[in-house]
Amino acid sequence: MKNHRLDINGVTKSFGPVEVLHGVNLSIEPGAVVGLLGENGAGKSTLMNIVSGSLRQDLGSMRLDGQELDLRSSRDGIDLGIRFVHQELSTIGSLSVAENIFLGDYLAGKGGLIDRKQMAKRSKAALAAVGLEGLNPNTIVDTLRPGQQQLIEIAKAVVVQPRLLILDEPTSSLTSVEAAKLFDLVRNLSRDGVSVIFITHKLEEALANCDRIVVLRDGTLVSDEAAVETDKARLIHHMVGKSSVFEWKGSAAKPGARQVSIRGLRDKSHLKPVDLDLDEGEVVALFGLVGAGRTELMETLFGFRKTAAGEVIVGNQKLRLGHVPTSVRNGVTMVPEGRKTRGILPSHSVERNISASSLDRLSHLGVMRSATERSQTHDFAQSLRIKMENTQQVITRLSGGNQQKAVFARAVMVAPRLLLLDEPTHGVDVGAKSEIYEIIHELAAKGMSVIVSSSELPEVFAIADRCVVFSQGELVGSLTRDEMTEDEILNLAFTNH
Amino acid sequence: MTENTHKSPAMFTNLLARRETSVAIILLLLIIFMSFANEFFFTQRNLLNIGRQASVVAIVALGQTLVIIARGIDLSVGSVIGLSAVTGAIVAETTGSQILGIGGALGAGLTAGMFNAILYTRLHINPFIATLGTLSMARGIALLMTGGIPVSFSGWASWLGAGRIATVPVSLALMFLLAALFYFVATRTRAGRNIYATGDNPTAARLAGIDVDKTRVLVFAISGLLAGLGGLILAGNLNSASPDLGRGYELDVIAAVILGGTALSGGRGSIPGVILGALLMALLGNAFVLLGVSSHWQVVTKGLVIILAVGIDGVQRGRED
Amino acid sequence: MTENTHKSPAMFTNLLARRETSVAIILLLLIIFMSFANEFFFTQRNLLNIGRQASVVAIVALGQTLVIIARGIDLSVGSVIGLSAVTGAIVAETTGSQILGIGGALGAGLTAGMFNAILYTRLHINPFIATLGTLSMARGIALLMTGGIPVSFSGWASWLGAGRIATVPVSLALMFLLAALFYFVATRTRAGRNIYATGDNPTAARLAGIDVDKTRVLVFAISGLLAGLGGLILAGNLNSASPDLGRGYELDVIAAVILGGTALSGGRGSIPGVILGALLMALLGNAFVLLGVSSHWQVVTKGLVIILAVGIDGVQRGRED
Amino acid sequence: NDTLPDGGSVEAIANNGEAQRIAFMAFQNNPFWIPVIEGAKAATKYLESYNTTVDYIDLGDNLTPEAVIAGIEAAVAQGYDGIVTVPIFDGTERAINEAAEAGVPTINIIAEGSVPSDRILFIGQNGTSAGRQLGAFMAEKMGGEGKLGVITGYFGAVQHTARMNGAIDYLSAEYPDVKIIGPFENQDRAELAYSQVQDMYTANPDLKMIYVTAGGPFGAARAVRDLELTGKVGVVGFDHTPDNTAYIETGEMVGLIDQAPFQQAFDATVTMHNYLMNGETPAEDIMYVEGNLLTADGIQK
Ligand SMILES: Nc1ncnc2c1ncn2[C@@H]1O[C@H](COP(=O)(O)OP(=O)(O)OP(=O)(O)O)[C@@H](O)[C@H]1O
Ligand SMILES: Nc1ncnc2c1ncn2[C@@H]1O[C@H](COP(=O)(O)OP(=O)(O)OP(=O)(O)O)[C@@H](O)[C@H]1O
Ligand SMILES: O[C@@H]1[C@@H](O)[C@H](O)OC[C@H]1O
Ligand SMILES: [Mg+2]
Ligand SMILES: [Mg+2]
Repeated sequence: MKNHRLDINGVTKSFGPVEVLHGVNLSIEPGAVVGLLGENGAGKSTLMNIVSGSLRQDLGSMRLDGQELDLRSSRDGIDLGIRFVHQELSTIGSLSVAENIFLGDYLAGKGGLIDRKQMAKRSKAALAAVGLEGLNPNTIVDTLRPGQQQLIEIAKAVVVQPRLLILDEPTSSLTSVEAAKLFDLVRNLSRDGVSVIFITHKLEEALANCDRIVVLRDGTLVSDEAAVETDKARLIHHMVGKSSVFEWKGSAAKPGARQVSIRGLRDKSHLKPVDLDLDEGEVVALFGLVGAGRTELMETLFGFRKTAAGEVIVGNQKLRLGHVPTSVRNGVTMVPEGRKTRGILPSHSVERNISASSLDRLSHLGVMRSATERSQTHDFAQSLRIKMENTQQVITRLSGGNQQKAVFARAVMVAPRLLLLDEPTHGVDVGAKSEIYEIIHELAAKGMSVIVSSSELPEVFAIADRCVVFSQGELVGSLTRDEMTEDEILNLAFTNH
Repeated sequence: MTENTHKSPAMFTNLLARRETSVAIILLLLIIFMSFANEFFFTQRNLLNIGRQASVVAIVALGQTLVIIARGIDLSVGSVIGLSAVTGAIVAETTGSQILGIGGALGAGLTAGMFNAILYTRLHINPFIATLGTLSMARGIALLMTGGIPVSFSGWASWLGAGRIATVPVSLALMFLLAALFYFVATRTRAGRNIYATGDNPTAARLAGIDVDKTRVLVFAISGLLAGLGGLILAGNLNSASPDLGRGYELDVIAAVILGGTALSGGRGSIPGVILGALLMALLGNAFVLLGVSSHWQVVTKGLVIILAVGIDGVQRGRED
Repeated sequence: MTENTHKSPAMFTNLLARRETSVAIILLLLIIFMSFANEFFFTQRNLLNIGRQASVVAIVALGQTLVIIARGIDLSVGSVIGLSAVTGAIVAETTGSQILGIGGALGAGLTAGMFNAILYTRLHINPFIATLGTLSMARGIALLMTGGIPVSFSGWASWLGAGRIATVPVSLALMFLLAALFYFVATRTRAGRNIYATGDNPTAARLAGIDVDKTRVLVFAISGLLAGLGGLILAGNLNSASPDLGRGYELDVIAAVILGGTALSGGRGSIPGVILGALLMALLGNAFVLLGVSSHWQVVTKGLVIILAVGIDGVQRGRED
Repeated sequence: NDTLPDGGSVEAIANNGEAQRIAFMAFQNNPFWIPVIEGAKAATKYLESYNTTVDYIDLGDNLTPEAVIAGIEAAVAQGYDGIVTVPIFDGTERAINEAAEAGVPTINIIAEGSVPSDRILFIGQNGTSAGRQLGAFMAEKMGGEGKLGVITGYFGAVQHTARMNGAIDYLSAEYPDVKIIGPFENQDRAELAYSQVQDMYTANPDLKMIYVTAGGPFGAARAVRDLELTGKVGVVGFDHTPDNTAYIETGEMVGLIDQAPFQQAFDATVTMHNYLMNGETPAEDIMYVEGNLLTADGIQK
């Protein structure tokens, strides 16, 4: 007991009438790296919110280095050396990188004034530790992409060495290079005696980088194993109660039944002209390094971003570019990257989040057909196994992964001809991931064409008929299923680097 | 799922958790208090008077509610009331046609609303500033049109502003009618859905295929149109359209909207709430006169009641971030 | 990274991309135009007059800027100006002490600000409604204190309001001094950065251990205090403290803040910008008087310039969602 | 060209010296100002042949002391020789004194603040005595007893308060049987006056008279008509503007006092010209204008 960094004893937590943590016990030694796994909504973030002081448990107690923990706010946790990198991006866009790193604890010089020089200097060291050595600490954070912002949050957590570092899905917006850097950092911290709790949905990551892996299922800790003594299949079994992994089910594409053709499409900034055709039922993966231009291509073809040139034909319909409503009407929908900022309608119920793109079909002469709306959204929520009390619940009360599934349901419910998925499984648990793959496959089988951008090669291999690779805004190659190998894809991705 | 097991307590908690409820409670308490404090308060005539007094603010506030739900704000409504009244009066006077006069007033309101919408959606001017600009321009144009001299305005406008159907003031009936219509639009139509979605998260709404620009044009146009109607009623009530009409109404209107539980941050809001808010404000004015509250206390009390009506809700709800 | 290679064009684009710039351009154009249109415009005396006329709005707007950056709004400033002036005058009159009078005025402003802060942070009342309530209460209290009759207020307050150091009006000097101080506070102190963080993303700020409630109390207190100072200057300038003083200032103050590029959605805002905004509004007033433009056109033009100043910026920036 | 216009009463003296420039500054927020501006225009024309130009400067539609001060400061900066203005607020004295120090004399019209200043003349109405005048008129109409509802513009506005208290103080001293209902603030809005009359009548069915001290008396008159109380309840207020006088004809408005605004504007401007010529300050530095009381029987002086 004495040489535990953290002891969690019988922690219980309810939101309203629903108990989401049922007496969780967990102990962590100094310097240990513990992976915390579990399905969406299992209670991982909630447990960590309690450990860090931003939520208070209903029952149970906690100790830090043997000392009873009585946290009233995240401030108390921070003062005791508990640093929590949240699942949701929590940077302050209008402040500089250095100010974000020292947020709330700015270094002060004479007379209480912020010591910018000192902050910049120390930020540089913290930035280097997370692999952002080139970044100017005076850059305003708004101008950075999400991955960089995520790394800044990690730099913020380690700028003063913490006792306990909690990382809630830190790699979901990172490239593999960036993630590798992060794991180096974690190992160094561990060597210095920092305990790390690491939440992820990527099992390989957990297996490769953690000492121990614990699994939370429906608010109860169901397993606690050394990483070397377990494997993917066992972990999945712990998490979902059955062992299922999605595997490539063969192509549903109907060669020659051309459904989508994109000609010379480019946007007003860094996209080079793109030509791309999709057949009915074809699933095309877009792969590329960060900044490759995948999001831009999808947004341009969807009409969300202004087009500089090009045309898009879906079915026999030429799309009116630059106008999302017509794209949706013509059978194109999109699940955007960035669930919180561009995905959910935060004050709306799950039902209304799901139906938002289908209002045309769910209304008659402009009046909503409520009963139909209710039953259809309910069916979609069920088939995607969205974990919730009911569809009238406000969506922000759902766990992150379940919110993502609701946004997915929205896009699918329209029964589009072309479905655009931008990193659709960010923050989605393994179980749900394979459900989503399953659904993509089913939709393709019904004749829908799908473009998926993905940064995860396993995902590409699980679902794609074809892999199109982007590099620095240019389409550099297209590989058929037979040509697809990890090496070939990565080689292409580095073409323009 | 447990949806149906505890229906009534859940409904009750739900009801309590709404901002409208706290305004309704204050309104009720005030009504009970007034019924004891003044023998004339609970007469049909007085209640109808209160309704009529609330009607213009309430009608204009219906449009404002939609604007605010869509995450906008329309500061120009007060001036647009004046501009519309004056336009209607001048058109009626020059053409001699009642219909054209009414059309002129509503048309002026609609035009001002469309102007706001264009400033916002095409020139990307923040609605607060855009409508602040329109506030000034509309007032100026009304002054230029009249040279600052009120124009008399009777005929159909008087019926709208001062007429009664049986004993019910026309403007009050209109308020209830419009409230019912707007309730329906907000909760049961596609356009209503678009408004809520646009205000809740404009980017997500756009990506979901909702035409946010069209939605914004719609709400500002409606707000302008209703301000035009408000101008018609006010001028009709007084038989006189002054370019100064409606000055300062924007604050009353926005206060009614927010009292009624609509969030300035968009995405949330209620039509019954805004009617309650407007009634509360009218009731206060009526209570002061009936009770003969000593003059300067009127001003203090008004502030206190506003704070109280929302405070009950705030304390119960707790912090939002 | 290419950050440092093209420093000057980047700085230039950066400058152009700021709202302050578009206000500064409009201001400059207006100055150039006026210099040709009226021979008296570019005299030292007239320019100092404009500065003095801008000073009260600017000083009160400094506090409002912080409030808005922290995602609040303070509608009560106009009434608090009146309440503070009256309190200062009465305290000075009854105690015969200049110091106590000034303390009384500032104290009243601070108290009103703290009251707003408590309504917001403790009772969780939306700042729009909370300060709307205070607007009414503060004016009511000022009326009760004076019976509605102005109290004369001279002595040190006159020096603040009408005094000159060499030829420079004290209130103008004070404006520049406070602007420099606030610029410093906003950009270089912990408190200042916490204000931005609180407004940009309150939840994230709280999770980072920032005491967002304390920050909110601070900004409302400052806003109240500066409204108190504004009251002192105005009353000193007039040698008279009327409970009516400052009526309607809230809209001018907020317009100056937003003209200056502060976003109502919080997290963004600039101190130099708000000074430019206040100067622009004062300059407009001066220009009309100098050119003898009819007041009806004044009202139209004022609206137009407000729209223009922000429109340039909006068109260039494009849509936000 | 040098005959006096109707309504003007001061003659100009010949100008044998340099050209003079007078700034005439007033507001423009309601029809009250129209005859004021007409008076100024008439003076402009009249003084043309006396080598004096008069510039009309519009202070806008927002009546505040700050606007008056800004106007005076601008006039001094522009080198005008004299100023005629409407400093209806306490607090405008300093600017007037500073103008005097800079050698620019001022004449005040309509109303001025309660604190003395270095202006050379005030022409206008004393709010308190106008209130008293109306108080006497109302008491007579009411037969010395009954309920009188009072609606005032803004509670803090000096002129409104003076008119209100002028009447109330007179009545409570001379006619203790007149019972005052209110006062209520209508913020110069006619539609608020309308509602307030409605509510006053609800609580006081024996209401006899309504006194509106500032903006929007016609709203009160309209309410009287809609309540079908014409002849039973009368409205008394200020200014002979068209929307008010219309109700004199129909009987809801029983008395309207004015301030002879045309004459004030004209006389003040010509007096300023004369002062610039001979440097003699007027014998009396206050010229109170008695209100012309308009009733159904025409103007009573
Ligand atoms: N503020 C809240 N109010 C009500 N319910 C909540 C709240 N936050 C979380 N929940 C519920 O608590 C449960 C656990 O959520 P939590 O966010 O801890 O899940 P998680 O394991 O982190 O999931 P994910 O992998 O999707 O992030 C979920 O069912 C969620 O709906
Ligand atoms: N070289 C670049 N020049 C200009 N803008 C860039 C560049 N690289 C990235 N961006 C910007 O970064 C954002 C994301 O880039 P993009 O859409 O190209 O990335 P992606 O391939 O979808 O990868 P990811 O979404 O993982 O970042 C876009 O808004 C884009 O404008
Ligand atoms: O005395 C005047 C008042 O009667 C009018 O309503 O507004 C301007 C005032 O000066
Ligand atoms: Mg989570
Ligand atoms: Mg992307």
